[in-house]
Amino acid sequence: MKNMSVMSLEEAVDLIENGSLICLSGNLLYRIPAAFVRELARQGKRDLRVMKTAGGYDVDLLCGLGCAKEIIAGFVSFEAFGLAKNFRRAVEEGRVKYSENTCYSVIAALRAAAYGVPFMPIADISKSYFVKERGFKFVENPYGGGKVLTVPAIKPEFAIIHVQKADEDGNALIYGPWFEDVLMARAAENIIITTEMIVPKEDLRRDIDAVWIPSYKVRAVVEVPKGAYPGACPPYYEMDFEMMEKYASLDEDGLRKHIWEVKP
Amino acid sequence: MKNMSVMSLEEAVDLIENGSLICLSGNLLYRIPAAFVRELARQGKRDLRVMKTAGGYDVDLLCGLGCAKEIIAGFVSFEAFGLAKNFRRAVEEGRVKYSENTCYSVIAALRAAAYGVPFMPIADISKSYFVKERGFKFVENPYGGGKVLTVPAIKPEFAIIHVQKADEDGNALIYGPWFEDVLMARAAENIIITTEMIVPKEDLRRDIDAVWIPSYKVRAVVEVPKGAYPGACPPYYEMDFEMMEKYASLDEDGLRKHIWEVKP
Amino acid sequence: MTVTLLDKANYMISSMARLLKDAESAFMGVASFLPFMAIILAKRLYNPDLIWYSIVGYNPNPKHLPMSTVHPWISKYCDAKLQLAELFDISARGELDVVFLAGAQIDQRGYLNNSHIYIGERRIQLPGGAGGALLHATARRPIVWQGKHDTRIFVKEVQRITAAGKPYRVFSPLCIFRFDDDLGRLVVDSIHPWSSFEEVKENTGFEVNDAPPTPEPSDEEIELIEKIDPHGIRKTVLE
Amino acid sequence: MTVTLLDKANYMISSMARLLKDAESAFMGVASFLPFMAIILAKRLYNPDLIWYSIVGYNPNPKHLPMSTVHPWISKYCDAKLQLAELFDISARGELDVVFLAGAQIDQRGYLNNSHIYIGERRIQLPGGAGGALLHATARRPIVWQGKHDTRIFVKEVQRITAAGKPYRVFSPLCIFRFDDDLGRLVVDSIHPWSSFEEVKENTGFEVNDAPPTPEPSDEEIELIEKIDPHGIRKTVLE
Repeated sequence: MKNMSVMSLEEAVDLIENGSLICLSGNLLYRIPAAFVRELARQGKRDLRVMKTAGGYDVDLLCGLGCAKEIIAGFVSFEAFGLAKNFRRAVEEGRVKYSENTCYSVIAALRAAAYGVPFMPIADISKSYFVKERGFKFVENPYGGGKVLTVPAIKPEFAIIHVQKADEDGNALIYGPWFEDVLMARAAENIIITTEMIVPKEDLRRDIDAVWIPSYKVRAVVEVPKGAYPGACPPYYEMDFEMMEKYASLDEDGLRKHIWEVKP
Repeated sequence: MKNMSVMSLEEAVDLIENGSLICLSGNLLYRIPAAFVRELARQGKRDLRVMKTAGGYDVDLLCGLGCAKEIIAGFVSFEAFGLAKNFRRAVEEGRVKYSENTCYSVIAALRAAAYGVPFMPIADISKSYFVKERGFKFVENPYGGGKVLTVPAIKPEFAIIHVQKADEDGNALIYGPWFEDVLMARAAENIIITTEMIVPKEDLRRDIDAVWIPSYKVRAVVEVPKGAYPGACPPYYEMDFEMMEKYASLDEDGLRKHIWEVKP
Repeated sequence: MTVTLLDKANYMISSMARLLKDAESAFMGVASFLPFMAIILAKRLYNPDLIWYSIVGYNPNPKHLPMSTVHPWISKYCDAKLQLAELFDISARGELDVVFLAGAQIDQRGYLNNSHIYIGERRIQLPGGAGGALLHATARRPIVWQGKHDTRIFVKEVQRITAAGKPYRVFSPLCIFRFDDDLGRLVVDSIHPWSSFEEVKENTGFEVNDAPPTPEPSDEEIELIEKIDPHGIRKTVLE
Repeated sequence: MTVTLLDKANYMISSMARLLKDAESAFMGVASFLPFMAIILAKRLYNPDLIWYSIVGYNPNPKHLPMSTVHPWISKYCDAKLQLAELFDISARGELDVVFLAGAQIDQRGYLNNSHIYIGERRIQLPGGAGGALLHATARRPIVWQGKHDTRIFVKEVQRITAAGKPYRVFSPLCIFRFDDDLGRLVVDSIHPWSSFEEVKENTGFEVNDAPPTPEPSDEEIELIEKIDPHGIRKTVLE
């Protein structure tokens, strides 16, 4: 169980087996584990099931390079840079299954996993077509008042979380919005932390109010400066909008080059 | 709805009607809304239903002075200072109903309220006698695998939360452990913040990673330095163990004096 | 009348902002430049107490329209932390007042399709509805918007229901719809001055009515809009 | 042999600490001086990787035994934030290894009563079981402890089941029990050297067996115990 240690990006990615269910930190172009995702592609991982509320570059890249077989998400797009082309094509051509959710049901599935219970009651969104497709079921409210919609737990094998700072044990700090990252950390079986910098425990402790990922499930800590690039990792760097414009226009060959050109 | 403002402790306590369901911040002698509780007693509030995972001075005082009619909690005690005498006597004499829970089921009830769902599935603790007494019910897991125990939502009318800093709108910061306070803030209909100090928005923002209570449900912000006394409110002050030893030995007359002697 | 995309955006932003005069709270999703502008406008001009739930934090106070709704600097000016999960809970509890939702396909019931559309046999994959399914169903006043108006977008019945709910208003570059409870469907509330009943009718896949012109933005509003978005990023969502 | 309360506490702490040699993680509740000492001892001497989930934070590193398990300074030396709710989730997920639980009444099944007891018609109200109901049922190795040993505490069947679970060990000032899976009940694992089979039998409400003496604490352990609790606060839980 306790096999965590500081390691290289290559070694950490090697922990992910083909076919694994992984979830990715951040939102759109904000604190995404971009370097980790590129290394997944460089190592030619296959059949990954990828979970996230709102994916962008990360999900698109894994779809475009044949690493993903299923996307469990509520939204996949590049926001101001248009549609996620590779994701879109892969789904349209049937190479990737888009298990469409709403961000809320992704969160509910993670909550159930985090709490160790088989399902989570949610608000009634049953008019949405994907509720049936995903197999969400009603239960009778045992306290009266009719039926309640539920979402079954989904327990990712790995949460890949990019943070600003972590210590050598994997206790990790997030500055700014968490998005679903702390919840993912609670829900997943294992955590891989990629971090802008590894800092001494004492330094992390000075910022204790931002340290919400405890080390106990962390299997790897990888120091990856600019690990969210071309996404942002404030306060250190913003998104690279130019690179994203370029990325959005890449064909498959270009994509294949991209993961070797942009290192790590 | 939007009737929040900075006000006096007397005015804030006046918002609480007799018979209300309130929940109290902190744990045992840590960041408890002690001044608020004393003012509840000074104003002679009655029939309060009080919710907390682990109560001590706060719950005991409300039981001893006839303010509480029901305690929903997992634990009420003075830890190193022995049993909570007034709580105990009030329950034994039938003046107060102890709706015994385990801290976990109190949390589950608050989670359900916070999420706006009627119940929360929990781990099977059905051998515990209070599960039946509280009316917790099983539901059939709609995804197979048998029955799952549940806890119905409990939505407090007010969460009374003592914090280190808040701004005039009621955005509030907690240094150190949260206990159930942020969850209470999510679950309750209304929030009353008592704070060691009211600070400008800009100051609060500098510590944004600790600001987890947004203002939108806050109906009152009360500046009460030493508002957790005799409990601790780090980093400003520790528990007053001497006062607690004295408190633990008070009879009912002594208790009645205590709330006027210790001000606010 | 020469109407630029910026003019059109300004009309839409102004009308959205005025709807927020009595709003308690508002949330907008990603890639939502017009709602972003409208919320800032409303907070500055009409409703300083309006609570803005944002993906990156509670009650942000941005000075400019960013290229991304999760742009890092937005979160620097928030009053408190807020998680997306909590925003959803707020809506699930019935406490969210206004939500802005985009619809790739919008039908006369006000239902949205952001999942996929079929053109003949061909499936066109869309990004998904993000938080829409919950928010449309549970917020008190969903405001739907679209940067384009044609019969493939405004349809009688969406091919897939991504989000079902009753919109408070639906904004397009041609007109504004509101939901009529008696008819149980969208009706035209106002038609933008550069458009006409005929144009709306021609480009809408369900029955429409004539309606008065959309009020024009005030000088004060336009001035502030220009200040918040001097480079005209807002127009990029319109066609 | 003159045995002080401090000596007794030291024996119990030492034996608890040694049980933690192979433990992955441990949690203790409020007012638990002996477990608090045992965890520190284990982390310093036997198992530096032992994860300590505390009410005030993750992996605290306190230098001394405080008067309260939620004493503010404990949280200053934590590695990360942790909420009680999350600790319960960890246990509910089956990921908590050792939990220390106090029992006002303990029966031969290892069930605990911390709710209330009846003496004749009179109901004696106890504080409640705190997190025990969940933790006893879901942690892998619950370790129960009591500062007193008599037939009102160690009973055949508790009057109220506050927490049901299978204890890994049960500590008293007279002996240590373990759960025997074949018999389906507690058996005596060791008897403290200042006590005897006769004394345990006389003070226990269910059938007991003789057992070897509890190993004594090492000099190293005693030295560290004295250092962590120089004022002997630990003895206040023993009678």
